[in-house]
Amino acid sequence: MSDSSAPPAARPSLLEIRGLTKSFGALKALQDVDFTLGEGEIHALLGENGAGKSTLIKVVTGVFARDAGTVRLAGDEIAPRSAKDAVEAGIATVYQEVNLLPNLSVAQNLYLGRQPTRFGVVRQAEMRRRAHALLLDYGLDIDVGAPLASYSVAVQHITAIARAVDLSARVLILDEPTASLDRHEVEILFRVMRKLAADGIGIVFVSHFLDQVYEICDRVTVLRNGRLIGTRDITDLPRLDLIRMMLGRELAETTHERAASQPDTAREVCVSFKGFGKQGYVAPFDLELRRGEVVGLAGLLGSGRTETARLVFGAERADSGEASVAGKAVRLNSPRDAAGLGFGYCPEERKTEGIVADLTVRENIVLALQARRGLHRPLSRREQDEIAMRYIRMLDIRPPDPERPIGLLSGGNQQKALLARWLATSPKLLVLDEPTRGIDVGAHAEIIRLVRDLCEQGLALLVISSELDEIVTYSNRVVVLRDRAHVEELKGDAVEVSSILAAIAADAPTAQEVAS
Amino acid sequence: MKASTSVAITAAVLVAGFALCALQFPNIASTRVVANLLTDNAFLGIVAAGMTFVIISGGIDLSVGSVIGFTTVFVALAVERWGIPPFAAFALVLVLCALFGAAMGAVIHVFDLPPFIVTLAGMFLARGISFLLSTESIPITAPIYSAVSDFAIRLPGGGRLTAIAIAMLAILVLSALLLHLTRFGANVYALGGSRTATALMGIPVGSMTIRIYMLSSVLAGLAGIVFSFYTAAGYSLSAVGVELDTIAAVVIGGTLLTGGQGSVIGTFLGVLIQGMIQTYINFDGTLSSWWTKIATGVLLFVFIALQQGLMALARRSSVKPAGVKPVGVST
Amino acid sequence: AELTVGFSQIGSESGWRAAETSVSKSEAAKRKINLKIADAQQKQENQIKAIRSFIAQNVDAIFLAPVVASGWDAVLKEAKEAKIPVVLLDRDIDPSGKDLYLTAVTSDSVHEGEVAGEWLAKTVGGKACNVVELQGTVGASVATNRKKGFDAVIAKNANLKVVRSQTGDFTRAKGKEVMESFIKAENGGKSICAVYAHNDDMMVGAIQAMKEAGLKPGKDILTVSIDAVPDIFKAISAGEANATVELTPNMAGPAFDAIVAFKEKGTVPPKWIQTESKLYTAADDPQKVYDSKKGLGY
Amino acid sequence: MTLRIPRRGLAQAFALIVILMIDRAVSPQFFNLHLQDGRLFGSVIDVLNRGTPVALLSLGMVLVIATGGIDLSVGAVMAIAGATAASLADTHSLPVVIGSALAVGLACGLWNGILVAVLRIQPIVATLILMVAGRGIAQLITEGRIVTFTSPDLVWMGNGAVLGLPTPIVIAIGMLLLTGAVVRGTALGLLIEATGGNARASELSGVGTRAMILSVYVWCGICAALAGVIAAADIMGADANNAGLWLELDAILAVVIGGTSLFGGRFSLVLAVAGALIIQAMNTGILLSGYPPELNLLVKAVVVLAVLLAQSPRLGDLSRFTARWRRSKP
Ligand SMILES: Nc1ncnc2c1ncn2[C@@H]1O[C@H](COP(=O)(O)OP(=O)(O)OP(=O)(O)O)[C@@H](O)[C@H]1O
Ligand SMILES: Nc1ncnc2c1ncn2[C@@H]1O[C@H](COP(=O)(O)OP(=O)(O)OP(=O)(O)O)[C@@H](O)[C@H]1O
Ligand SMILES: [Mg+2]
Ligand SMILES: [Mg+2]
Repeated sequence: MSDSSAPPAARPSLLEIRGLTKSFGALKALQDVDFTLGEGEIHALLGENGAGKSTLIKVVTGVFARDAGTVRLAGDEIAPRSAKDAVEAGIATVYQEVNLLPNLSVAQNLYLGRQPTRFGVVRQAEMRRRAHALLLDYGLDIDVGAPLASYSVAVQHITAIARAVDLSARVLILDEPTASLDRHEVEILFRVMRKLAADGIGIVFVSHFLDQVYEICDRVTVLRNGRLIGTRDITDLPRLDLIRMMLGRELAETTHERAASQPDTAREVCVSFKGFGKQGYVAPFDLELRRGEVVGLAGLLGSGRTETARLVFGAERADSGEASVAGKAVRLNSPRDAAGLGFGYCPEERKTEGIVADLTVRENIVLALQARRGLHRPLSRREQDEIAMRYIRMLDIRPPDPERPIGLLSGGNQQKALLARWLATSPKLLVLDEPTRGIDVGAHAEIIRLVRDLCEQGLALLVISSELDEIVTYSNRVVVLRDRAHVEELKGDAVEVSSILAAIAADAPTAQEVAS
Repeated sequence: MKASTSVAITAAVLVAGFALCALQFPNIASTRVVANLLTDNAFLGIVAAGMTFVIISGGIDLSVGSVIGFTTVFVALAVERWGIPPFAAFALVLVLCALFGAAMGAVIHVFDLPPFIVTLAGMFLARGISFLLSTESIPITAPIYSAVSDFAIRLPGGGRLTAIAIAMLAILVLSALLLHLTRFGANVYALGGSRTATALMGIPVGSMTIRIYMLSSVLAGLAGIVFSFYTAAGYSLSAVGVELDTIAAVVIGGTLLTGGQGSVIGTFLGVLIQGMIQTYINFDGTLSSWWTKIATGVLLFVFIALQQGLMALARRSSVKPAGVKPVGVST
Repeated sequence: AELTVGFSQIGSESGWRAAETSVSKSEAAKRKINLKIADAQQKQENQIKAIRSFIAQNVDAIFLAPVVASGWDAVLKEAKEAKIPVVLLDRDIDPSGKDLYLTAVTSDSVHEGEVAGEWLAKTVGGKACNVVELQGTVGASVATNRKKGFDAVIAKNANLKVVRSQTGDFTRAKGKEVMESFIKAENGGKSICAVYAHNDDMMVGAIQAMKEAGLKPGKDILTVSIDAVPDIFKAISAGEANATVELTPNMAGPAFDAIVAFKEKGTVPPKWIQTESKLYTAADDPQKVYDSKKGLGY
Repeated sequence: MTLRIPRRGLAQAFALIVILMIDRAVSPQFFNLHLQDGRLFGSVIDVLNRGTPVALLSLGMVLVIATGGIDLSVGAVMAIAGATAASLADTHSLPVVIGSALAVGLACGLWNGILVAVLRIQPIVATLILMVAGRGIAQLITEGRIVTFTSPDLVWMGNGAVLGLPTPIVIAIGMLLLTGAVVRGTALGLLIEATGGNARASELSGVGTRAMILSVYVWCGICAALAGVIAAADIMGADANNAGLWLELDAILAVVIGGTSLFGGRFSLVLAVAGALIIQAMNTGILLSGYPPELNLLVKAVVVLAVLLAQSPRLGDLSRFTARWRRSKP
């Protein structure tokens, strides 16, 4: 909890938004929204997927032109027409999709447009030194000269945050900064945020993790369907009320009970890997996936979870070991092979590896199914519509318009459509890398329920998540990774947050130690 | 893979090619041929430098050949018919080129149109204007022209490092500095990485676009001036098709057409590789028109395949660890 | 000692050019001269590069078929310094370079245009005649000159008038397309009395266009063009074309003779060896000419 | 980044109509039609007929561009196929002649496809190789001459008529329908668009992106070969030096005017063909206008810019803005 000596509402207001309205064609993304951010306040902006949070942010920073409304910064009306204007006015933003430049070095990304120069020449060494020091504050000790693309999403996200924070703005806006971070990084981020708030900077924080909201925020503002539902002090707002504000209905809290774990051996082995691995990528591992069973992969950033998933799906070719399906050895050299065997894979990097932005939601949903059926058996338009509508309803994708280009959907809804893409193929094995990233509380519960249902129908699941609670909730077994090797397998009652943490941190300092 | 590796590989391919050619025609390994290579490709090197910026930023500029043609005609007319002193004519034509490039950049940015087509229209326009100016080739007799073309640093072995070759080398060095060492250069790479992200990071994308195409057109104008020194004439049909040679040189030099990666040094190597191919064919001298074309294609393929192969080898030998380790985790 | 001659050829943009190249080769073979041909693919810069590389190879003489008139001074000066004689083929260059080459074996393309124009003026007599013109590539010096020569004759004959003039890029396909539109723009071709094409290839295309439009080329519409490639003789003998002005592909023959004489006896040839611009019509036994030209590599 | 209302086709149809109207203005008999030797005759027919090669090229090119590639070699492939057809025409039957020409086109496409999909060379350089060497190969076949033929069958391909329509037009329509059937009748279209839209994501969805890329280059080669045969049939000879020269730029232009992004993704066959017709309507208009040829390129530049600006989404925003502004006034 941040410093609460002054009642939050009494703080001098820094950013005042009145009557903000924005539509995209017929879709009203924001209607008459008011929002006030005080000095030194951390203010959560909440709402379901597609509620308009990101749109609000983009309108404020001038990425989208607003239709109506006023924005005042420290009393002066501002009307930025591009992100550049907003930065100059003192609003620094981390947008939801990591918007950095994968081809540039980490250091260039941090200092683009404001590199230290002498006689017009960028002082490379000085810039790298500063960048390195800056990232150390966030617990990253990396080669800042390497291209950003060579680092994981989490590192990219931290880089984006560090850049925004370092702009020394008056207002800092963070759109789901924690979606791909694990506890350790989140701790570090919160420490930084608290320090900034203490310096009087106002912070807008968007997140779907309510625990985090309760941990760090002073006030919350909730949007629903583009309308303002209300602004509350967090201390006066019980969790269930907050959820009701967001969803407009009650949420059956099912999220925190453990999956019934049957003895492993009772289930039929569906896919198994022996000595599977690739040099310099992931050490050889054995892994058995059974029908109806969820296996969780846990580990720190960079421990090799995504790499394991890519190997299992053939996106990276293994150079040792073998894979077998129902006891028969199979070839697994490409995603196409994997899809042919009935595997599915939702990658972690939604924008670059997941969606085909130009295509419609319908086309994105039927893509994998169509690829598997081959060219000669095209799905008729009617079949496509049927499939698309079935999953749009099942996963509550909004707006429920199958003909919308998927790139125009909100982040969480894109994630749901990707899940639908694989569900439509009725896979035998589904690999999910951070499946609930950016998904709102309501949908989160839905997806967890869905995962369970799928298992009941005999699907094998391999799930990667940075949220240990989530892993514990639905996993029958958890494989713990460290340094690109599978180090431990927990099953039955051993599947607990504390034992996973213990396995992860076997020879590393705990988060608290690093944070202190 | 690192940019320096790709440049090193291209350089290795060039040296190997040169050695093979010299083995067959020992005359090739002389300062004379090497100096000729620089002189003959001076204008190409200069436009290619500009094109490197454009391509790295994710665009393309098809108008450069026509801009060269326009420049030669304009300079020739200005000096010979309108009585403008040569240096004033150069300044004037460069200003015109800058305006032309800025206009293309502005259209691309403001109307969100593909650079390929906008600059294609620019190509028609510049060539069309040169036709209007004059369809005949106009010799330039100003004294500065013969003075410059007579100037050369004599190298041992009969080579002559001419003024225009020196000009190209200077421009390449300056371009390399601009691209690799300044904020402007970093922004060029940024644009090629992602326009949206660059805009969201607060870089003025519009003015960058305008400046990049301006730079390309100005360098094309400079190349045109160099071309006019090279031939001491202005001709509306000069440098037809040079845009493709330029793009090929840039791409062979390791610059990605999708933007975001590349270097001026690589481009220079690409220009030399193309020059090599032509020199080899000229030395051979037995080829009919069609075998010349086929041989050019085959050699181009051999160079690219070699480069690609070496690149794949280099990638294989340096498997990158993709992840990071948080502070405190020791190995 | 065998002579080595480097020939910087423009390219192979037309049948005529291909014939020039193949005739040069056979003429060289006749004289046991070692001929190195560099094809410039229509680019002056490539020609300059080729000449430089000939100098680097120390050839005995350089032949140059210049793609354009100006811009040769510097490189020809280099050749002169290296004491390599240069012979221009097929086209002349600017006066400023006059002392930089030994001799030029060329036809006069302005004169070719005049010959074509005079034939037309004579053939129509004093009747009013609307002429349509198929120009060569815009900016190509041959096109400019052939137009100039023809226009000079037109200016002297008030009854002749060029009503339409477009470029057909020296190609059959474009010649046909342009002629198609001329026919439509000129009242179904009824108001056209003659076609003048800067080369025979465009005329062959134009003849097809006229036939497809139901017109009779050579009768309803007179034709005159330049180059004398074999195919136009086929048309003349079929009565579908009327006249062509010859541009001989044998430029290299006289050039070799001049060089051999210069090298062996030091004979300095005249500055300009002009080739004949002969006019051919149906009266010249077109079938026989066709047969004689067929094998020359057109 | 604002929502773009799907206005596909509107801008192109508008541009085509405006250009045809301008043509009508410079040449009053533009829309006149009559039968000549069993063939329709008139400027409009010329536009269609002369537009055929570029239309055929654009049918292949649009698929290549949809995958995010580009094919610079189509002009050269036209020349090779034309040369092949012409040299076989007088000694072989029509099916053999056309079959071999198309086979040559297929081989060229396969070569390009392998360079791009398997060797992973950037499309523009990969196809540049065949652009340069291909014209040489064509000249090798004809030895630099114009190879003429008299085979009435092949001549019919260029100059004949079916129900009054010139054969090339009929062939182009047939190819449009065939390509449409192949691409939209199977899942090919969707998979090509996915590949072009995001190759990595498609690969991870199990799409055989290599096969997609390979197949579009092959198809592009075949279309180019057919265009080459028609161009040769048209002048009853194969002109290896000039057939298809610079037509690759026209084909790319047609595709872009047809609204397909050079970055790949969504494509439209019909609009690409419409783009080819827009270009040809402009060219024919220039020829009919009687302006001196020095002006051709200037006119072309202005028209191309105007057509593109008319399509610009930004301009759409502007016009919507002014419309709203006008409505808001009493
Ligand atoms: N550029 C755009 N064009 C059209 N519609 C858009 C655009 N951007 C967003 N939308 C629509 O506006 C609505 C609000 O989206 P927004 O991205 O603001 O949601 P969000 O609250 O950030 O959701 P999430 O939690 O999933 O990120 C959505 O219905 C979305 O489809
Ligand atoms: N061959 C590859 N091609 C493209 N991307 C890759 C490749 N290998 C790894 N990556 C990406 O590099 C990143 C490396 O991830 P990292 O090593 O941090 O894996 P992780 O253990 O899954 O960590 P986390 O999921 O917490 O980010 C991943 O985001 C992955 O998508
Ligand atoms: Mg959002
Ligand atoms: Mg991961």
